Amino acid sequence: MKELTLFGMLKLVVQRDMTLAMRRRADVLTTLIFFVMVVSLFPLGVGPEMEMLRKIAPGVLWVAALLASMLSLGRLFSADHQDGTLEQLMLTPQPLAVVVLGKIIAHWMVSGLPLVLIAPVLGIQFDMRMETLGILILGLLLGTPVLSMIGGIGAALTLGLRGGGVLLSLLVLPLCIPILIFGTAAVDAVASGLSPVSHLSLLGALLVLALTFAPWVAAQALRISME
Amino acid sequence: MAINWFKYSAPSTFYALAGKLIPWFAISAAMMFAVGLYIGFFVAPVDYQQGEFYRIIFIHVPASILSMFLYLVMAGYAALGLIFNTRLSAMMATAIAPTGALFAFISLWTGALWGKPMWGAWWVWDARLTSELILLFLYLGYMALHSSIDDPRRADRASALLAIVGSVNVPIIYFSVKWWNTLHQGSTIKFSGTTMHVAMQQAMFIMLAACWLYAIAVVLARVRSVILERERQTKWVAELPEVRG
Amino acid sequence: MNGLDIWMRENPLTYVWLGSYAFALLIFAVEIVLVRHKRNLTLEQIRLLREAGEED
Amino acid sequence: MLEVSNLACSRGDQRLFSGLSFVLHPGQIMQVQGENGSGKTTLLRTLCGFVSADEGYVAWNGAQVASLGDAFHAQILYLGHLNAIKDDLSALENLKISAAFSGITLQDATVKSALRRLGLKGRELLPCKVLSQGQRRRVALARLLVSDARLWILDEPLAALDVRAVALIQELIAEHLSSGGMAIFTTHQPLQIDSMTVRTLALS
Repeated sequence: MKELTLFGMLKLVVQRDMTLAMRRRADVLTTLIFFVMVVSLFPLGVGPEMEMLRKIAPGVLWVAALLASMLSLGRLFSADHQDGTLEQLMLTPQPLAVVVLGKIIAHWMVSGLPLVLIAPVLGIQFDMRMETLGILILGLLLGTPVLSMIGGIGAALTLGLRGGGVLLSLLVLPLCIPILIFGTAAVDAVASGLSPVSHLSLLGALLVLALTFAPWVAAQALRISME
Repeated sequence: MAINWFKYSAPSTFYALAGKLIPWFAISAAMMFAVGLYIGFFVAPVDYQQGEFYRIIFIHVPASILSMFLYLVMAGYAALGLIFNTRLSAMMATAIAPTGALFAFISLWTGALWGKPMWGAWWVWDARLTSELILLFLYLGYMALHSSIDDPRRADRASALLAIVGSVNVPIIYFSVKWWNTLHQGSTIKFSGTTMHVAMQQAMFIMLAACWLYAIAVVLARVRSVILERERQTKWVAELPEVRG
Repeated sequence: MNGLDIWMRENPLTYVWLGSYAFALLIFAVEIVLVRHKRNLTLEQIRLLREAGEED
Repeated sequence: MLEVSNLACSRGDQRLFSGLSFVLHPGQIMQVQGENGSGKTTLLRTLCGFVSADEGYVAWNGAQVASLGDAFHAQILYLGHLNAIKDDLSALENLKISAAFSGITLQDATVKSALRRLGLKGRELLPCKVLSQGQRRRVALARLLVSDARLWILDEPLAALDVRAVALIQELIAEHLSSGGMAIFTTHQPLQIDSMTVRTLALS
């Protein structure tokens, strides 16, 4: 009964964080509303010409998703840090990277996945065509987890610092640029009649890369920040 | 001949060594600048396509090269400090960052000045300029993180980790920006002739060397202050002639 | 073509000199001043610390 | 057996303690004393592995903790200044989750009886945010009842507790020691353990 597998641990952390997130549904909604608002501001800023909106739609949705994920990242570790549960999580008999991965997965499920799900509605606002919309969603589905992973490293590094939120964005946003580029390029490729496969597979490669290294790096960062 | 590297990795020894080396680096940097500028402006011929404007490369290219190399050197020192827990390498990493950021800035500035006569715009989203801008962001992030952590040990270790993550990302960023650039058929800074005139090459190399020497001198001078600050409680600092004053 | 453009084409060397080289050298000068200033500041602080320590 | 040898720790550039050595055998308990800022909490956090020591080492049953890694975590229970309970979860959920993290699956009945023993009967299913400070501390302390860790590391376990709860904690520690456990703690209040000598370690 003392046996706790790696996967068991991962499941446990994800379950715990999901339960906590469900108890605080307002936080989840705030991120989502922020995303919708930022995206809706663009037509007001650049004018309602459909041709123009269709052209900028992928970029707008991606940048808004990037900003929205920055917004929610601050909470990734800080809530657990403030009430002392983070120390207990560090004392589990499984590697810390597994705990971190679990937290990042849960974070993505409550802050990344809703964005992906609502993106089609916003895409229609921008008069995007069905096939481009599909690729946009696919790109977001592959890319937003990577944003959460890279963001997890930033969140661990800035844990407990004054002005942590702004600092976090400053550190993480430059590192997210490749995701933005490949995500929007995939949609552009479809729009101009080309195959998006290469862009999407690059996004997939980045996801695999992030999955392999990011939890470990974030765990190291947490250890440094907890000292 | 075996050199005792560990001896020089002690902050007190390094402080004295750096103090002796700085004037040499500074003087040779000044001389190289003078020679490089002379060759660049008076010996190197006018480029038949770009006219006199091409002479910006003698500062633009060395600054770009240095800003990138300094980031790698910084990440290298940061990694050394993180893995072997050597205090001096962490101090070196923090001392390199501002100089690297300034070189990135000079590279951007001169790139913009070059762009205006060439393409009629101060800023073009050229792959190299864009990467350079992102590199500047990475430097700024590193410095912002380091300065917002009060505990020097945590500051060193956290920003070291960031520098390493950043240096892993730099090739990915560069590649993605290049890809993005070709997709959008943007303009690229290309040198008109396939072969550079010998004098142009000489000027470029001498200016590059001058920038290196300057960077080393400034970084050493800065690291001396960092060493003093970190070691202020120790006996050897108290016994320094400049402290006794 | 505005005024700056015309001036730039007429005086390319001045443009290159003032815009790039003088600017870069200015930045170097500022950096050197800052580094020296920091050194003086650090030395001053250490002296103050020592004096405070000796009075105890 | 916990062995600390020639341990030195610092915060910033201030050395907190150095040359600290002691051995804690099964059934033994030790109190860490010292003024505020003398490094009591840092010592306990070093034992947990949160803080890396400047010099010296911590060993568990003859093996250095640094080489044991995560396996050592199963042997210890750490209770810090903070209660490490989630305000949005109930006492029952909090306890079940924290036990699960150390690899123990608990039945609701076991958890309820543990909470009842700490005087939280009828409050098991309330979210912890409605509980008082002392009651939250008791939820945190209920972990002592359901844990099978050999070494308890307790930072100010008696803070915010009333007399009755203090007596209970003393009873719990005595039970733990008599079954071959070890404990190291800090406190501002005197702690009496029946038939046990409490060793003290003074940090200056």
